[in-house]
Parts: sequence; structure tokens; C-alpha cells
Amino acid sequence: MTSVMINLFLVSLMVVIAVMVVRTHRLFAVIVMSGAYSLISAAMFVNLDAVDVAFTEAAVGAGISTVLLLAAMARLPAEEKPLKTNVIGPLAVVAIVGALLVTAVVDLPAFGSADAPAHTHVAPRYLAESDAKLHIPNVVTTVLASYRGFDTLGETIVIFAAGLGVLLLLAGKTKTQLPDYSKPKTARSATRPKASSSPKKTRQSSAKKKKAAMKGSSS
Amino acid sequence: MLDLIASHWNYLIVVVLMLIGLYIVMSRQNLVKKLVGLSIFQTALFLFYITLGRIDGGTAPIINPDVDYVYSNPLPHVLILTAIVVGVATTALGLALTLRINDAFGSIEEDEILAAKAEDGLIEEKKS
Amino acid sequence: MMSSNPVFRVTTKILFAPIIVYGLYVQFHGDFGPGGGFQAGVIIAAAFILYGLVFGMVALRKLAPPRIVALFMAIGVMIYGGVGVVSLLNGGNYLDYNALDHHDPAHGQHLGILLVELGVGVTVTSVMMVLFFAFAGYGDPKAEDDGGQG
Amino acid sequence: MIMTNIPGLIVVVPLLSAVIVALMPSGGVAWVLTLLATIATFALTVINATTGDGATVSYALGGWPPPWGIEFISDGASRLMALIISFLSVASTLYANVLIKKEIHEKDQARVYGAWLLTIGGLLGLVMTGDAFNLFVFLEISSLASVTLVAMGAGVDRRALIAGYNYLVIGAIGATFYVIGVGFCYAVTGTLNMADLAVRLPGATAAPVFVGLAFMVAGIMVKAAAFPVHMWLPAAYGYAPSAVSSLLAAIATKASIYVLARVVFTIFGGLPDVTDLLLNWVILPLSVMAMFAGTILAIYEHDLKKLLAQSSIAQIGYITLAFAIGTTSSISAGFIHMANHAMIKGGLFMAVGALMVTIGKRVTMSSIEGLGRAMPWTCSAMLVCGLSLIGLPLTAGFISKIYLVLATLDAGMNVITGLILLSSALSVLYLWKIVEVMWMRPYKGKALAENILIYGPLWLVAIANIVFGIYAKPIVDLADAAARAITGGAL
Repeated sequence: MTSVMINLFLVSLMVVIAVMVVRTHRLFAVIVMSGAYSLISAAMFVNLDAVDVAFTEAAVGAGISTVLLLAAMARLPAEEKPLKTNVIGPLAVVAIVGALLVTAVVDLPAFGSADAPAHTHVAPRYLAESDAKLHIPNVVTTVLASYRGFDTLGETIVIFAAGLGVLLLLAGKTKTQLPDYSKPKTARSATRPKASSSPKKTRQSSAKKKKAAMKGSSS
Repeated sequence: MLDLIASHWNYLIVVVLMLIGLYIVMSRQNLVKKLVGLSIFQTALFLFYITLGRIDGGTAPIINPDVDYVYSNPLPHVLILTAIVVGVATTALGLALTLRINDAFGSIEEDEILAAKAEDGLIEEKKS
Repeated sequence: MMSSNPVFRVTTKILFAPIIVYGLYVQFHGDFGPGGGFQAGVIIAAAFILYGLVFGMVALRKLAPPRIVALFMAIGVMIYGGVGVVSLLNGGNYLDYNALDHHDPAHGQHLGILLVELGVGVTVTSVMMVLFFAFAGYGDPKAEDDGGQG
Repeated sequence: MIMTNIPGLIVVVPLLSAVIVALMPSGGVAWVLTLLATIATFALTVINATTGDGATVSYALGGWPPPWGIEFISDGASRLMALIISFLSVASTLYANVLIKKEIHEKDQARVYGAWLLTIGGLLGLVMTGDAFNLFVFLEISSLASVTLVAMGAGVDRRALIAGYNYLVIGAIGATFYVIGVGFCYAVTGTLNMADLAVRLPGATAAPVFVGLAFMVAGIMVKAAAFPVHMWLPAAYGYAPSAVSSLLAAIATKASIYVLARVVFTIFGGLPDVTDLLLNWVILPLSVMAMFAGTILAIYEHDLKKLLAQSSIAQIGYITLAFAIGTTSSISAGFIHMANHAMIKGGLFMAVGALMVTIGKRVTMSSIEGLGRAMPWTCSAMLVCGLSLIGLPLTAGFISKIYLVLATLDAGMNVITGLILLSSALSVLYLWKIVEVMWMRPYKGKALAENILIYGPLWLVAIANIVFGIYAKPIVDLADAAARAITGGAL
């Protein structure tokens, strides 16, 4: 019963935070809230017996993701602009997805039932063999590195791909080309456009307009 | 009805979290907030899988041969470990793109970027 | 990005080594308790990131040159993939750790799991550090001239 | 040793070479290694397709038997797809050398080739794997790598960045949907192995299975750029570096469509009532809409790269349409068109890329005026691929159209036949416009030099279009085997 109460408390917190993320416009606050959301979900994972997942979520979701977001925020506008577009489309999609999910979810085996198909087909072998045959008590490690080792290789490559991509994008030498092919390549804006109150008049776009005007007059 | 909620409440709340995350990604214009929404969506997905793997009265799947415990299903845990890493990889790449976009367009709001994009198209037409 | 607060500086100096030791514990104790390559990688990277936040990026680049870190990103994957290649050469399927030790398959499994977890740990540590270098050094001309490129 | 491990090596070779290539000090060395890796992969897929008795081979990774471990499946369908992907990646890599040099900074080239190989390896993994969750991992490898490649187009046009961002986020939503679907199927069956799922799903609780199917299909349709969730594709292919456009246009969406077929026909093969419902009432109408939406948008498009991308949406519509009809002959026609369209679009994007680097600006209807005279080699190869696109006799495109039309007639869907012919006729419009501007008008600019390193690989693809238009038997046979394999001989 206590476990259920703790669960209820944690998920309610998560829902509250998620709703607050929707409504908050200060991005710093949004990022801190998403870190908190991750951390609470990690607590939730502990409560659901997934200690390895909790460990990773706390380190990766709450730790690294938040650090990266904050580091990026140092160079990004701090405030989200008020929404100008219509939200009916997204709401409709969300409603359809929600209806589908609820119909499926209520027909799943009850939460926590031991005889659900998920627990009776493939998983028992892992639990039976890991310690007895391979002498590794942590079944998650055995499944991760051996039974489904290829998934983990793939995931290491995913991480590598992300590292490669970020290096190419942020530390690479291929600079952004502004829209004029006849001019020599523009260096990545030495003067970064500030998050000014009138964003449409940033330095680059005005420079671009000038260029366009010059082009127009010369031809 | 009440029985159903009592036995499936965890799933239902996971669905709510997923929907909020999905709504943020789809409706917001701000590129950073979209990424945060995506990670809320994905974290809800993680919770869905872990909920699947949970067994009442179970314990974490670290075997203790001396005691006769019921262990939770380790397979969803493994899958989600993979998914968490994929999630952070996506966030990192998305953020890197956001930084570059901010430098190139002077904004991280989708509508303003689209306006600048349309302007690029006009310049091209003028040239040709 | 640098802190002149002595409390931070001293605490970081004291914490740096224990965090790494803890990371190594998590890395190699994954067979028995929660932990493994991912968690360890993130923890070890966190130690370096903390160092960079407090002592500045220049000091961190000296401690862990970005070029070398980017190299380790690939080395980790190659350790993992290499274990698979070795099991191929030993006549097993790709990533079949039983083939690593024909006399005692359980030992082969241990060895395989240890090595691939190490590969994961190396890649995760170095990618996390690369990400931090890239994000913290972005737009900083000094970082681009020297090792920011990796 | 190599022979028994081929299904695994097809995926492992490009992925592990990618890691090494990314470390190379110069772009030239990286390119040579990339080429060698793709050629080795191609050789492996050829051996994989030609040896053996055509039976399904299961390769257990880690030596763990399925469903406990992950298995790779080498059957008619995955053999054909691996062959297509690896052939076009060799051609694209050959072609990439000069273009990457022009569009990417020297210091970045090795890493770009690393991402290039990761994309190829990820797509090959996508078609080889027999495990529903493992598929997600490959989906992400290929998508993260290709997003990076698309965004590198910023060196030519800043709009590549926003194209890359949208590709990433929309793709991530698609992938998450797919994983939700897999989760439902796992919850009611307890397995992740595709073949095992196929056996256990018919007996499982109905609602989660249906919703699982819906989510998996929706997620993959996003990745395959099927109408109406195609919005990321025109920008991504339009602004990517030219070499990358040709690689992705040739193989990326094809692999996803193949996955769609795998999910519907293999994983859910035991539930024909449900999948028929999905195919007839969802995928079929959407495919028809895609055929017309893509073609009409292409007619009004001035930018050639985007025009080709719009036309890809229509062509993806043809393929999904063929799958939606669901007879063995139509699925086989779908595979034929997949192979041929990979060659057609790969060639066309190569040609446009060649024009773009030569004239030094975006290729639009006005900038190609009279280029047929100034760049005869490139433009004539483009003409060949273009004729193949509209399905002129003696080209590969003709073969696909014939088999598609025959399959629809066989299935008694005369209306659909008419629509296919109508949409093909419409596609003549945009092609004719290009031909007219390119060949019939005088050239006014200065003389342009063509580079054999660029038009050589382009002609390789163009000739393949002609060869398989005249001697279509190999592709038709492989496609028949693929159709039979993917439906498990159920039809």
C-alpha cells in the first residue's frame, strides 16, 4: 500500500510539472522543471523495481540532458514568445492518440499481475540462467550485454553518431552560408544576433535585405 | 469502471504524461521547448515500459540465490536503458541544431524562422 | 566559465578523484549490483565536467585534450565491435561470448560482458565530454583554434 | 567462417568502418576507405543473394537462439533490399568524392563520411533485423546520422539547418510511436522477435494488438515520408548537400517502406482481417492521394531538388499502393518499383547535384536554361533517368509501371489502374517542362566544364536503368522471391 501511495504521489507530481512546462515561458524554468521531471521519474523507477533504469535516468535524463540544455541556453534567447498559431490541429491529434492509447491500455493485463504474458514467455529464461549458469546476479547486465548485446552495440553507435553529429555541427569548419551564392562564404556570424525585442530586424536579416536590394538594383 | 481504474491507474497516468509531451512537441513554436516536450514524451514512454515489467511483491532483478524472491521482468528495463541513451542522443543533436539555427536565423521561434526562410526564396527568385 | 569561489575550487579538488573512483566501481561492479557502462560513463564524465565548470575550459582542455577524447569516442565502439570480431574469429557467431573461451563458456561470457561494458563506458564517457566541450566551446574563437575541433 | 556469418557482416562491416573512417585525418583517405567498405558490403550482399537455395536463413547474434536473443533474417525480401541499398551506396559514394570536396570543409570531410557509412549501416540493419526492438535501434542510428548529413548542407544554404531539425524531431516522434506500438505487442505476447510475434499475436488480447499495429504503422509511415506525414522530406532532400540528397533519396525511404511491409505482412501476417482493414481503408486511399499530391506539387515547383523530392512522395505512393493491394503479384510489383525507383531517383538527384556544383547556384527552372548543350553528359544521363521515371519503354521505370498495372488489373481494381495511368501522365508534365527548358532553349552563359568523376557514377546508374529496362528478369525474380518471403507464402 505504501508503495502505491508513493507511486501516486510521484506521478501526480510529474503530471503537475508537465502541465507547468506547457504554461511556462521562461526557458530556464522550463529546463529546470524538465530536470525535476526526470529525477522524479527516476524515483518512480526505483519504486517500480527498475534500479538500473533509475540510475541511468537520474544520471542521463536529469544530469547530462539538463547540463546540455543549460549550456545551450547561455547562447539562446531566454524567453519563449507567446504562441501565435492555432493549437486545434495538435489538440485533435493528441485527442485521437489519447483515445487509441486508452482503449488499448485498459485491455492490458492488470498492473503488477505476475501471470501477464510479458512475464511468462521470454523473460523467465533470463532470470533462471543468469545467476545459475553465467554466475552474474544482475540479470539486467546479462540481458543487456549478452542476450541482447547487439542492441547495446547499436546503442553505443547511436551515442557515437550523436557525438559525431554534434562535433560536426558545433566544432566543425563548415560554416553557415547565408542566402547569396555569388558572394564569398560568410563566416558563422561573428556578431551573433541578440535576442532582441524586435527579432525580425536582426543584423543578419537586415544585411541580407541590403544585399538583396543591391542585387536588385544592379540587374 | 472503478475496478479498471484501480488496476490500470499507472498506465492511465502514463498516457496522460505522453499526451502532454506530444502536445508540447506538436504545438509549440520554440525549438528548445519542443525538445523539452519530446523528452517528456519519451520519459513517459520509459515509464510505460517499466510499468509493464513490474510484478506485485517483486523486487529488482538482481538474483539472490539464498532467498526465494519474486523478481520483476528485466527485459523492459534493458530496452529502456537503450531508449534513454537514444533519447539523450536526440536531445543533444537537436540542441546543437538549435544553436546553429539561432546563429543563422537570429531566432529560435519556428514562425520567425519560416518567415526568414520565405525571404530566402524571394532573394533566389530575384536573382534568377 | 570559471569560478573563483574558493569553496567550489577546494570542494572540486577533493571530490574529483572520489567521483572517478565511484565511476570505476559502478563500471566494474555492474555484474552484481545496479550499474554498468552507461552509468559509469556518465559519472566519470560528470567529474570532468565539474572540473571544467569550476576551473575553466582552458584547464579542462589541458587535463583532457579534446582531440584525445574524440579519439576515445571511436575506441569504445571498436572495443565493443572488436569483441564481436574476436568471437567470429574463434568460430562463433558475432558477439557470441561463449566462443571467447571454449573450455569454460561461463568464463567467456564474463570476459565478453566485462569488455563490452568497458567499451560502452569508454564511448559514453568520451561522448559526454565531447558534447560538453562542443556546447561550452561553441562560438568561442579560442576553442575553435585549438582543440575544439577535436 | 565468412560464409555462415554473412547476414551479420553485411551490417557490421559498414558500421565498424564508419568509426574508423571518422578518425581519418583527411577527406581523401576517408573517401577511399568509405568506398572500400561499401564495395565490400556490396560484395557480401551479392554473395548473400546468389548463394544458398533461397531458403530463409536465421543468424543468431551472440549465439542466443531467438526469441531470447536477437536474430537477423536473410530471406528473399531482405536479400533484395540489402542488394539495392548496397549497390546504390557504392554508386553514391563514387559520386560523392568531388561534391563533398566542394560543399564540405576539408576538416569536416572524414566525419561526414563517418556519418555517411553510419547511415548506410543503419539502413542495412533495418532490413536485416528480425527483432522488433532492434529495428528501433537501427532506425535511430540511420536517422541521427542522416540528420547530421542533411544539416551539413548549411555550408551551402542555411535552410538545411531547419530542415535537419524538423527531420530530427518529426523522426523522433515517429520512432517513439513505433516503440509504443512494440510495447503493446510485447505486453500481450511477451516477445520481441518478429517471427515469434507473428505466431503469438493472433492469440493475444485484441485491443492492444490493434492499437500496437496502428502505432507501429503510424511511426514507420512518418519515417517513410508516406502521405500525409511526408512534410519533412522535401526540405530535407532539397537542402541537404547534393551527394547526401542522392544517397538518401535512393535508399533511406525505401528501407522504411520495406519495414512497413515487414510489420504488416510478417509481424501481423497472422491477422489478415485486421491488416486488410488497414490496407484497404487507410493505406490505399492515402497512397492514391500521395500519387496526386506529390505529382501536382512537383508540377508547380521551380526548384529542381525540391521538385524531385515532391515527386518522390508520389513514387512512395505507388509503392505503398502496390503493397496495399496485398496480392503476391502486387507486392512483387512494389518491390520491383522500389528497386527501380532507387535507381531512378538516385540518378536524378545525382544529376541535379552535378548541375548545382557546376553552375554554382541552386538549380531552378530558370537556371537550367539550355544546359543540355553546355553539359551534354550530365544532362543526357538525367534525361535517361527522367524517361525512366515516367516509364518509357526500354527503361526500368517501364517495367515497374507494367507490373504495377498488371497487378491492379489482376486484383480487379480497374479504377486504381486508371488512377495510376493518370498520375503517370501528369508526371510527364513536370518532366517535359524540364526537358523543354534544358534542351530546347539556347544556352547563354559561359562554357561549363564537366567532370568525369561526377558524371561517371551518374552514367553507371543511368545505364543500370536501361539494362534493367531491357533485361528485367533478375529484378523481377528477386522481387517475386521477396514478395513470397515477406508474406510467408501465405498468399
